[in-house]
Amino acid sequence: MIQKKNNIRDDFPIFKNHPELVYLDSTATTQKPKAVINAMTAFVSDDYATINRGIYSLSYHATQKCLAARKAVQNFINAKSEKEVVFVKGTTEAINIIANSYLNHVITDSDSILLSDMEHHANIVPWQQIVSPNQIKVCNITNSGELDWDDFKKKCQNNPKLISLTHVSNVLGTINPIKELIAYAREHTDAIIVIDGAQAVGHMAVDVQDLDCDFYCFSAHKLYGPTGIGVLYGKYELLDEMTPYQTGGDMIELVSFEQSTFTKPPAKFEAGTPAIMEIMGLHACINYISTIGFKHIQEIEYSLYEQLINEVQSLKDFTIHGESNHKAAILSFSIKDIHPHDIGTIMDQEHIAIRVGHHCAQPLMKRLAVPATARISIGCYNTSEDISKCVTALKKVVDFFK
Amino acid sequence: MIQKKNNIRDDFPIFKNHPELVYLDSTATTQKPKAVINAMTAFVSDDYATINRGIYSLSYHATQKCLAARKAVQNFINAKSEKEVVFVKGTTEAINIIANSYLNHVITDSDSILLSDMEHHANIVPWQQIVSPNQIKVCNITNSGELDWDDFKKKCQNNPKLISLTHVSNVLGTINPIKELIAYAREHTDAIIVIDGAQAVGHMAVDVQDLDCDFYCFSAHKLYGPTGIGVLYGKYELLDEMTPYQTGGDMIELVSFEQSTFTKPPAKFEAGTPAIMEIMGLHACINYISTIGFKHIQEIEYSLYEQLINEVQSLKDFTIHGESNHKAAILSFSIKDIHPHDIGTIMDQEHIAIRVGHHCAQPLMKRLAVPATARISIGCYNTSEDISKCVTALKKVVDFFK
Amino acid sequence: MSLNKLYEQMILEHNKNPRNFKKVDPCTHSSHGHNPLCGDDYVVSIRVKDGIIDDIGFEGMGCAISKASGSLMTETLIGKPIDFVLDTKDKFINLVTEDDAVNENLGKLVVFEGVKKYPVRVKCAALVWRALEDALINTSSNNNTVTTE
Amino acid sequence: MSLNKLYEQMILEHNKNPRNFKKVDPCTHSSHGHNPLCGDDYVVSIRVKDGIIDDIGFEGMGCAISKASGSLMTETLIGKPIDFVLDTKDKFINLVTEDDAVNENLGKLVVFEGVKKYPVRVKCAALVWRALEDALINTSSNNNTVTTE
Ligand SMILES: Cc1ncc(COP(=O)(O)O)c(C=O)c1O
Ligand SMILES: Cc1ncc(COP(=O)(O)O)c(C=O)c1O
Repeated sequence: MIQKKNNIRDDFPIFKNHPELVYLDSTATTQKPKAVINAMTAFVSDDYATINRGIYSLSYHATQKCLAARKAVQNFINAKSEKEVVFVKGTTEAINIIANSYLNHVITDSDSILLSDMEHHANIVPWQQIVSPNQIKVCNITNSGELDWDDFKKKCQNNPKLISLTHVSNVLGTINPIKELIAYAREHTDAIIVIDGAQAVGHMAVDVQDLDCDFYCFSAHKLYGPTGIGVLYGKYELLDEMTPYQTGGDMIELVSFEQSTFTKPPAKFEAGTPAIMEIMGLHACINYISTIGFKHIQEIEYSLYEQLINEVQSLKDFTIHGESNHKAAILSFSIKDIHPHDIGTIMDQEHIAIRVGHHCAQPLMKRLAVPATARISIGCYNTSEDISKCVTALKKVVDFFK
Repeated sequence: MIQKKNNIRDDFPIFKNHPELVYLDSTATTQKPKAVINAMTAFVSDDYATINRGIYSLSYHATQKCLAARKAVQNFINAKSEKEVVFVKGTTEAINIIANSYLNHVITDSDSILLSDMEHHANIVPWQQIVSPNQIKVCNITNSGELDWDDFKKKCQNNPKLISLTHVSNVLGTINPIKELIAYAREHTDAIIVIDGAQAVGHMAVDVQDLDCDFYCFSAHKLYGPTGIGVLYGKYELLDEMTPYQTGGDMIELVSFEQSTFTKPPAKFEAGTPAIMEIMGLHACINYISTIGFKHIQEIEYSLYEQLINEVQSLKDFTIHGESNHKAAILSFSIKDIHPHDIGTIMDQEHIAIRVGHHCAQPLMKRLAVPATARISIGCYNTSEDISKCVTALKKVVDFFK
Repeated sequence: MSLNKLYEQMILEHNKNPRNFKKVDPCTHSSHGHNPLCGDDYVVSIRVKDGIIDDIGFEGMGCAISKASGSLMTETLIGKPIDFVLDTKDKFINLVTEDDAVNENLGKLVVFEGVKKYPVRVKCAALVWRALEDALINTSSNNNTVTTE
Repeated sequence: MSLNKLYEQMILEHNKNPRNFKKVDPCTHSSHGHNPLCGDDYVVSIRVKDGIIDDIGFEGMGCAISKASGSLMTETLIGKPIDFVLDTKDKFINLVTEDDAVNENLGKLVVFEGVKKYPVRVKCAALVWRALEDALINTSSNNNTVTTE
């Protein structure tokens, strides 16, 4: 089924304001639907107040709305309790919190951690601040861009203290079989398991209890939601054990110059005035996605991806990076003798926004033996016409440099 | 001059939507003008894209807009360079960064730091995570709620490694003579000087070069701007010396599993996808404030404060906390035998939003020997009518519990 | 909504003249109840003898609602068996939180029904009851603290 | 705007067949230019003799703009005195960044004028020139790196 007309597109003001725009960089960040924009505008125009601390109605209602948002996130990822939902700035902050407030306190010099060759810098660099390079084991990927199961099993033999894997690769598009990987790791290691869900939550239903991960991280801005807000999910016992991360107002019980005591999760990790407006936006984007439904989103995205894959077949010297059978609608590619940067510029002339560069995944670039790639990524607002325009432009690129 | 009509009020949609609302909790957070709301809505509806990394026009322009916002902040506080402006979540995060990425690396067991008795928890607890209680020296305050100069001088004799003071007290309203304090500290100590500007930037012009502080921190949400964004100003040499705080995408130069190298400030401190929409809101609120001008803002705020002070004279058993000659338009008070909580509830019935509690300043509550206070704080949108309604309601409170 | 629904006359009176505003000494159970948000802070102390509340008192400081709640709680419970006490505690918490609460057998305590309409004040009314619960249930330790926020 | 303004025919040709795409050995100056954003990465090596560029080459990889820039830079500078080199470098940077740049005496290098209209590509054109500047100015060390982002 090829998506001829996509009504969802009408929900996104950016396409009204830029009718010519072919936006194929949803992996970097998604555009925002009216529903999300309006929810935030309505909140700051009508209901804005600080939360937790005010005794007046406006503040009470804002507090209740934040609680409702936390519960919406809980349902969205099927956490056991809304207390397992910590509001953070985004995926990057979430992983930094785990590194600093958890790993930092449990790791010894003889322990190792296990990452993979397809991780985003956000799932590499924070760990490097805590452990030394020789403590970081890296699971290989296969030539088709999947995690190498044999290597994973082998590296589990070290009994790593922590395993952190991306749910979906932002470059290869690979959807890792994290449920199976976690089950294996549970059986063969005592590792704490962290999942970088930045590229998953906008495209598929996530059930953290079913997955049985210990932590799960994502950003709202890749979920048709606002910038400045994301989620650290953690099992309550773990969150409770952890030390606070940032400290200040709203996360303390008692403060004196001699000693301060901290509240319980999630407040313990939410020092300072929260991103209240953004929390409303997060709630709205979850509602928005739920209304469309992942089934429909996947139908759109996969049909467009199929169209894309079919149409690029005709392009000469075109190499696709990542050919797993379980892929999100993300296509990284190279064209022989044409630098991704030049591809990007020419596409931009045709109003086609694609990403070129290392995609914050330099180790993966090294593994693929390319300095950079070009990447097309599809969101629920894209149309068949977008894909056709994109492929036409790619043909132009090839002709131009012929 | 008493402000009869305040046109500024019309800029704030919340008062259209709640004509009955008397909002006197601007110290906790300020309401948002249309100009700020519209700037953010326009950006996400028309210009939204990720920054720094995209080669396409939409991303390039978003990047330029963020740079323009950084320059606007630079001008707003008169920093030497826009590179000294780090975008953070808020004041709390800013102070946490200084504690972790600066103080943590320079402090030794024999060093002390100097705070004051009027600090917000955000300017206490982060330091406690780095130094032990006996290393924290605390400058006394006088009975009128000012920093005790003699005690400050005495405590400077220890040559503290760092001095961190609030510019304006969120409870007492005291405007500290920080220029003079900094000058004294520069002459008599080698301390690095941090100013918590959360309560200052919305009410007076700040010139970090003139003040000669090393760091200055504030939150946009107290500046008629959005939540989720604030500023850490730091002298470039210091920022450059500091270790990164959070790590991940956008703040690295090269990443391999063996080693990663970091970029320069401010990017070094801005890991992950930034709060792009909020950066636009911050720029808009700076423009908004600049258009009104601090002269006009102060005229409004001080005339209303004067009215308030005059009118509360008639109340029985009314104690004001903080009677400095240099005060912002903040009034903390107690009424004999009436708990602040009860005051707050009754005021709320009259649609008057004031704050009751410890205001995230428990050590100050101890110093004032009260469990909590009630606090009225004035913003540029308040009117003479607001003050009259507030005082009438306070009379009701007194009568009710008589 | 009328404020008198929250601050019933009886509440105002008990706030001014709290009953059993004391430390029971010697006591068999006690707990410290604290609401860091607004500074409400009480110690509830109890002497249980043969399954009966022989004496009960509360001491500390806080708002009118919390103080009146301590006063009326202690007045209601003195001389009552533990079963009744725990049952009343549940009924009271229901009264101030649930819309469809049955308020039978609560006696004077029904004056707190209005609190339900003031959600931020529910914790004030409940604080001393939470401390009571904690004191009776965590019997082993004699110096507990509960926090409501 | 026409793409041909950016990718002038001469740029496309130099991209395909870069001149002086080599390491000068022995060299008196060299520097490594790197743009971490897109992975452009070149080493510029120079042999200066009696104040004259005796030989100059560049090696590495990157986009068409950066490669053609390296090719045309080396072609233009070979055999020229250092003064001329530094002056040309300034003029070139002006050409690709300033709206009112005078482009006299730049010879073939004017083909890069169109880059100015593509701000994200300015760094590509400038990269080898930045490396050149770094190599000639930081003479003491022989293995520098400059980064543009
Ligand atoms: C003096 C002072 N410092 C710091 C803060 C903390 O600011 P934020 O909660 O925005 O991080 C506040 C506001 O609550 C404040 O009033
Ligand atoms: C797989 C993956 N992990 C982590 C991140 C970081 O997310 P953020 O920049 O929102 O913190 C991203 C997005 O850039 C990503 O694609």
